[in-house]
Amino acid sequence: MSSYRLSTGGQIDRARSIKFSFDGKALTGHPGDTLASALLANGIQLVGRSFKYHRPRGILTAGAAEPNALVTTGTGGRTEANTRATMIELHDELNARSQNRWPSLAFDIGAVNGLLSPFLSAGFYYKTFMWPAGFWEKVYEPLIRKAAGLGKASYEADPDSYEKCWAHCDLLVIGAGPAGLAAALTAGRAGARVLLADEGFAFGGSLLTDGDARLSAMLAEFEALPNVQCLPRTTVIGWYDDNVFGAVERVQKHVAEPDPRQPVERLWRIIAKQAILASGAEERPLVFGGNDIPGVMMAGAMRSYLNRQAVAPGKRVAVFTTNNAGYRTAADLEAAGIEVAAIVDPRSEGEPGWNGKAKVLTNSCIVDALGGKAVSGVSIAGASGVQRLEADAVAMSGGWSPVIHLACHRGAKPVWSDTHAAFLAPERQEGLLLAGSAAGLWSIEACLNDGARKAAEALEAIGFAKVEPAFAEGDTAQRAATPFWFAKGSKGKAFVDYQNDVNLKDLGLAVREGYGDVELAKRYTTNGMATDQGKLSNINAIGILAEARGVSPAEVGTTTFRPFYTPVSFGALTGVSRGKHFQPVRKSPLHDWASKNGATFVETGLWYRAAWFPRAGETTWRDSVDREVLNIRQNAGLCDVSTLGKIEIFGKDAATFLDRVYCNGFAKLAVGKARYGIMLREDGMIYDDGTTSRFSDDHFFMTTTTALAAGVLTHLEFCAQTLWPELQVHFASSTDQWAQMAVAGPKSRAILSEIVEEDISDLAFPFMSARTVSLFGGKLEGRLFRISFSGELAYELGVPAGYGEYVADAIMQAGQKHGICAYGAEALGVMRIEKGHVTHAEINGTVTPGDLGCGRMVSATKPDFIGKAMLAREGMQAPDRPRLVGVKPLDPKARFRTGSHILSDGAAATLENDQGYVTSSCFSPNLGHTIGLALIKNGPERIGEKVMIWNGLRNEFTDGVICSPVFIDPENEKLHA
Amino acid sequence: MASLITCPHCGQRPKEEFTIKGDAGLTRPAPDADADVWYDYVYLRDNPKGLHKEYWHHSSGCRRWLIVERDTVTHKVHSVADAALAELGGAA
Amino acid sequence: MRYSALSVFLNGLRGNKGWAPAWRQPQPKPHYDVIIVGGGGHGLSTAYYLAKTFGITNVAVLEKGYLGSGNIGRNTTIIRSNYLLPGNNPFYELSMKLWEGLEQDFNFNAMVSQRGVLNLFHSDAQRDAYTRRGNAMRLHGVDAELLDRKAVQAKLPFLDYDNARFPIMGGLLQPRGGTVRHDAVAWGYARGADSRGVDIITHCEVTGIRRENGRVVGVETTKGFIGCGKLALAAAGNSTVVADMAGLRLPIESHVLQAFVSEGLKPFIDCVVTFGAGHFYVSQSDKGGLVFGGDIDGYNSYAQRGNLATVEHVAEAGVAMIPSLTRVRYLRTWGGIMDMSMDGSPIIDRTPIDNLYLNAGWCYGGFKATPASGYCYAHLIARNEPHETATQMRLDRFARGYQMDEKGVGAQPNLH
Amino acid sequence: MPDLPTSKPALAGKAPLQGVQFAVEALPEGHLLQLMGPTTLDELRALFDTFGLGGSVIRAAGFRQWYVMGEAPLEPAALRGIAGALPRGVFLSDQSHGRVRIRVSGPRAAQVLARGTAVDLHGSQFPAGAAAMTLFGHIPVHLSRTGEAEFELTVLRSFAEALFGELEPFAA
Repeated sequence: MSSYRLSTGGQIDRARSIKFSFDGKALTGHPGDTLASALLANGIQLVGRSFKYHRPRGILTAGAAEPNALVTTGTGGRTEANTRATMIELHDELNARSQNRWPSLAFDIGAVNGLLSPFLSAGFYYKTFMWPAGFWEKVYEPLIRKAAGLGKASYEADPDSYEKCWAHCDLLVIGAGPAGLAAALTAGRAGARVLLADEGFAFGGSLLTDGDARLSAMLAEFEALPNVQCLPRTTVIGWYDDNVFGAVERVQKHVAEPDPRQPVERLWRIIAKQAILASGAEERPLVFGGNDIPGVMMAGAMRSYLNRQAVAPGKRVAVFTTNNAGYRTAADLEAAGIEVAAIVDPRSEGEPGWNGKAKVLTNSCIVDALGGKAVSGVSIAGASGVQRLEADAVAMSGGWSPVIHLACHRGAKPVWSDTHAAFLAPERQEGLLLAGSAAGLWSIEACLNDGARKAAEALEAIGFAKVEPAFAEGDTAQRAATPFWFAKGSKGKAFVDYQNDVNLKDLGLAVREGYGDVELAKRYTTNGMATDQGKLSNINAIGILAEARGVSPAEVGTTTFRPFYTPVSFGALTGVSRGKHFQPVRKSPLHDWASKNGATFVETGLWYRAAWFPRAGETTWRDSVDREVLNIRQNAGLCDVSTLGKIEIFGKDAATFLDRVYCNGFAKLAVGKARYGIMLREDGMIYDDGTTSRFSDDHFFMTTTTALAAGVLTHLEFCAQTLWPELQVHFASSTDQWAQMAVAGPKSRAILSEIVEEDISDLAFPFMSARTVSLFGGKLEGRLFRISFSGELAYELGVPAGYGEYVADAIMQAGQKHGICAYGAEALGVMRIEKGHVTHAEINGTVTPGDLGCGRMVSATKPDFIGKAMLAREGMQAPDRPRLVGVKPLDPKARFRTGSHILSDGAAATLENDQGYVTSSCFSPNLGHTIGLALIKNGPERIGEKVMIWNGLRNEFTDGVICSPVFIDPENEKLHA
Repeated sequence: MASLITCPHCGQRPKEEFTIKGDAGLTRPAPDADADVWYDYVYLRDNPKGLHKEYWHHSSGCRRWLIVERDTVTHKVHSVADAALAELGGAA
Repeated sequence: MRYSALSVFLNGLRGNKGWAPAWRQPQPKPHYDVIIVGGGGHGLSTAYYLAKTFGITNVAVLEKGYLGSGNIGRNTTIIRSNYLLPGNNPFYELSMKLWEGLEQDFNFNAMVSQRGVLNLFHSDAQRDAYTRRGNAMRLHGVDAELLDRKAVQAKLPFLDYDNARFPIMGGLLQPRGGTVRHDAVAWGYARGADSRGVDIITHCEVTGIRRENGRVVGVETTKGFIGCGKLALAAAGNSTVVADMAGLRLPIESHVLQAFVSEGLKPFIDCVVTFGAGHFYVSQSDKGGLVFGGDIDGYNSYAQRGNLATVEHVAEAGVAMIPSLTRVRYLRTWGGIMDMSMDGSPIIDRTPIDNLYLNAGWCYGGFKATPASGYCYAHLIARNEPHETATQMRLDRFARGYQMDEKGVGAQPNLH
Repeated sequence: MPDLPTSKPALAGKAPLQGVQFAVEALPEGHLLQLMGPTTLDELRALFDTFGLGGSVIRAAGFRQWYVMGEAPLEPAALRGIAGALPRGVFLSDQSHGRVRIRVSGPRAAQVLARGTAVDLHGSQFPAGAAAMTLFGHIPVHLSRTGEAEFELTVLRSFAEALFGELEPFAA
């Protein structure tokens, strides 16, 4: 309880209180607080437990890199684990809980791991838990899994919404600190389209920490620049090819009850002509014993809490610094009336110009912070030996690392700078400039100048006339930085990666065991793999590895910086595509017709298709399907086949073109005729099948399967545009133009004759005819095809989609006296299996026309068609390829299922003995038993052979016999009736 | 590229609007070419590390097949052309 | 040195000062019996089995980056043997059996964790395809169970059953499937190979293949020329680049596949689950992160990074399967370069050049194949004939018309 | 059954929605013709004028493709007449029922559309009269700007309901 709120100062609204809770305790804060600042203001410094040793942890930073202060917020479907307290804008009803502790934060049993730490060194688990064999999975691993992880995610569905959008700009400015603000102002004044994004809720960056008076004027100017769009609470998460940036805006994460009309988070995909990365610099922790005890804090964070939220870290603060940041913090602490116990500086000369009260101990370092759940003092090693000082907080600053992650997202490697004792972004990359502290500048003046200058440069690169920087060039001289990687002689654990409990010794061990490469050390010790992705730890780890290996940090190099800059929710990346809206729904023009006839629908790709039409008294889907099938074969039925792909093909070379894309001939197809066609891939396998009709010399109409409608059109376009661009041929998808109805059954002609004007007798309109017809006495025009998938006398009638429902109703009405029924995809499936017609259950991408018994369709005379050459290969013509046959059970009462394999009678059930499998099966109500189609080695030569239909997966073993795939009307008498 | 393609007919569009087929450096052999020429065409690839020409289909745009010349290491796009027009020298 | 509970304990008492390097960092010798190009999972396991099983120890593994810096270090750690075709299924089952004894075999805990792999299905057609696959597995003695919707719901109650665009109908479960700590596999094999005399030479890039009289005599590298009796490629995404040095064109394209891990969570999901109505699969690591992935980005790439659109597709499919994922966060994304073959299946074969061997074309199957790939490749290199489970992984299968196309999409790598 | 065959619009029952900043409305299903081949906008304009279709708009829809759209349905005979009068090598596919037009308007229209399409809708880049084939979310659309704050989306009939459903909430 040593941190507290000062009675005056800060940028909080003291007039208003915010009620929130932490671990069930009711607390209050003010607008302008983060959860972290509010906890500190309430004297709460112990906020979490570390991953491995369950060490008590406090708040270390004031920003996105926070490794310790992770909490779970929200309840039910709004539960959010691992949220950084430093980034949560305080709001009413905020319910935060600490994580990874049991039974309580203050008393955590897991802390016993700390006592075992000598045996839990880096990578210890690779060396043990192996005996006795089998104990790993049964004993060790379950225990490890239970202990692992940080927060607990909810299984409840999220009540809030998310969205995504696109944005375009001339200049994207990332970070609204001094450099970013100066850049955005410069570009805004020049009239450019500017996006200015900052992860915080308030713009200003270090201007806020400093309370710089210029900030309000700058913000006011943006109000008057409509071409500058400001995006607070927006983290740019990744830099992608072609200067596309991803960003996440936390639209409503700071409100108690989100407005349902707005998303809680929005993903921005920003197409930027130019971008300026002004993301500032991250202060580095110092590595010394006990550097994780609550109360030890980054100097800059301490100063930010002090100046922005008027939170004092304690009553007596020790400062440990390698640069002027510690002195600035000390000065502000003293100005706020807080005692600074000492400024400990490893440099011999300290910082010139210090005129505060605190004594400066140069050539010294803190070797240990003392205390358990709070800091009680520090041990300082200097020239004169070790001394102890009382202190209840420690501010530390190990120097600054420019935040260059985004600049390295596209593969460029950071470059070590001895002067900055830091890695800088690589030189010039197209479309992206770095400005301010991100480019290694430390003073506000230098950052303002740099931001303005870079904006002018960026705009000039994209054709803007000379742009005037909003800030004048100033003095940018700065002192070289002094690296300091770790304090020697620490007694306590000196942490490098706080969250993952990687300490100095772990890195030493990694080097000793041969894992000294920076990438291996990361993987072996888990340094840099915590939720902050090494933002705080990586540079120190590199420095430590460099010392251990006796090389420079430049030689050690960095691990790869990858998106995302900070973790991103699935929700933001998903947007509106959730639940029923995961994919859009496609609806047939006959959907309502099917619906009012009682259809049960099934998803087929994006479509909903009528599967069957249950009637009163039918208790199972089979009842309905059997009834539909029998009725069609007896009378007639009407089925919606609108989802089949339909492509109009135009052009003087259309016939030539079709001849090349189908393996069978099309050039000589007569006008008014339809033909079944098989399309191969270039590798000789069947791609798709369908019928194509000719309406005039230069107009064909192709149908495809539902599944490949889009694929076939793309394939045709590929052939036409890249293989044979000299052919005149055009395509128009007309799938959606036509409501297409299959009318099948012996009565179908009688029914259709009632609405079709033309003579459709067998003589006038024989099998495989296609023509435009006149309906209802000339009031409507449609396209009629005499084709059949069911094996019955059948037609397909197409009418403009809007008329579909009217025409379907009319057919049903006309068919009533003939006993017509509506039927769905299931009955269609049964009838096609009865007839031995194939679908994509058989055309599975590994069959040739020969495999399906269509070998004779493949033109032997055409000089060329897609797939011709590859079809000739030995393996494609091998006699023992699986080929299409029928299978049926020996005992008509026995059943079998699709996906069963075929074994020779009496053969052992092994993969070597596998003869093929059942591609499709159904109960045939006409035959009274199950039937199936199968691909079986040498199938057609084995008709009559007894086989085992083997379904070990369900323990179903059916004696069967190989038969012809055509179960009904092999002579096609019904078809030609 | 990985993010944007500038379609010669439609302008700059995101990857999501396109479907990628692959190597555009291949020439479909004559129908009577040797089996090994066909095997080469259908199955073998240069798969270069560096500049590479690929067929991209603007499937959710103008539905034209494009030849995109791209660097497979940097993902930088060097050129985009309409495949048919490129083949026919600009006159379809 | 042998690892044991005792060695961990004793070293702990001594401040962990006694551990020796897991492997040496040797300088290359002028000549080796076998040089393996690629110090990833397959190259290291090949070296391990060459030394351990086939007694060939004068072997060098050349790696251009750090050890295990290829796909062994950037995958989603899944192991399974739920393959359909007879050319693949026994091979992957051999791999599974080797995984099951791996820790004891190489005295390194790679955390093989068989918590099950469940493939969901959402339509009759998918159910039928999984029935076919499950039966093929059963025929080879591989464990496979077909779960109905109720059984899936009992196992994973938090998937979307009620509000889904594509409702879950059931799933095909391989109980022995699971995950392995991927880096540890590389380290375990490296340590095992090194201790048997194999030289693992990292940061050594092969820049040329020297041939004399039609035979390979050695390789030019960034560390100079190194001679060899046999040259074995195991270069994954860089296979075509290396093969090109020997004038060989391959039926392979390099594509980037992204993978992802979430922030650490308390136990959330116990098995590996794949979504059947989109590209998404997920498991949870021993550390608590959800490890997940989707489809390849679709274009040829040698950059180990992907695009945002694919990341979004993965998120959409993930949330479609597990609605409560919306508040879970992606922590890290990365990309691996997949050697995508023309039929989706691998190649372990000799090449037209007598003493040049090829191991490539692993597509998505590379990690799970690591032990069997190494074993079968070592067998081929040592005996000049394929192992009995890898007889169909021939390079000439495309020319002869014997593709092994599990997905049935043909000669377009980005569709496999 | 009524005497005359009746056409049921894809978005039948979808009343226009007028929000404060955004409105969405299904346009009447009149004619929508897809023209393809080597011709020009001017040539097509002149041709359609001769058929008394001066009121129809003609919009580019990709390379050598145009949509001719208007509110009046066209009889098959009229279509045949137009098809017959087309320049050599130019073809017509009737899409009057295959595609549905939806108008969106209001001060927020461009912002709402930016949720779905990556086309830059800034007035300087996509002025009135501009048209593009693009994606809106997962749905392919033909997008055109008809005014400063007014756009038209032409969508495949089967997707019309899904697209309308995506736009509806913004007009609340």
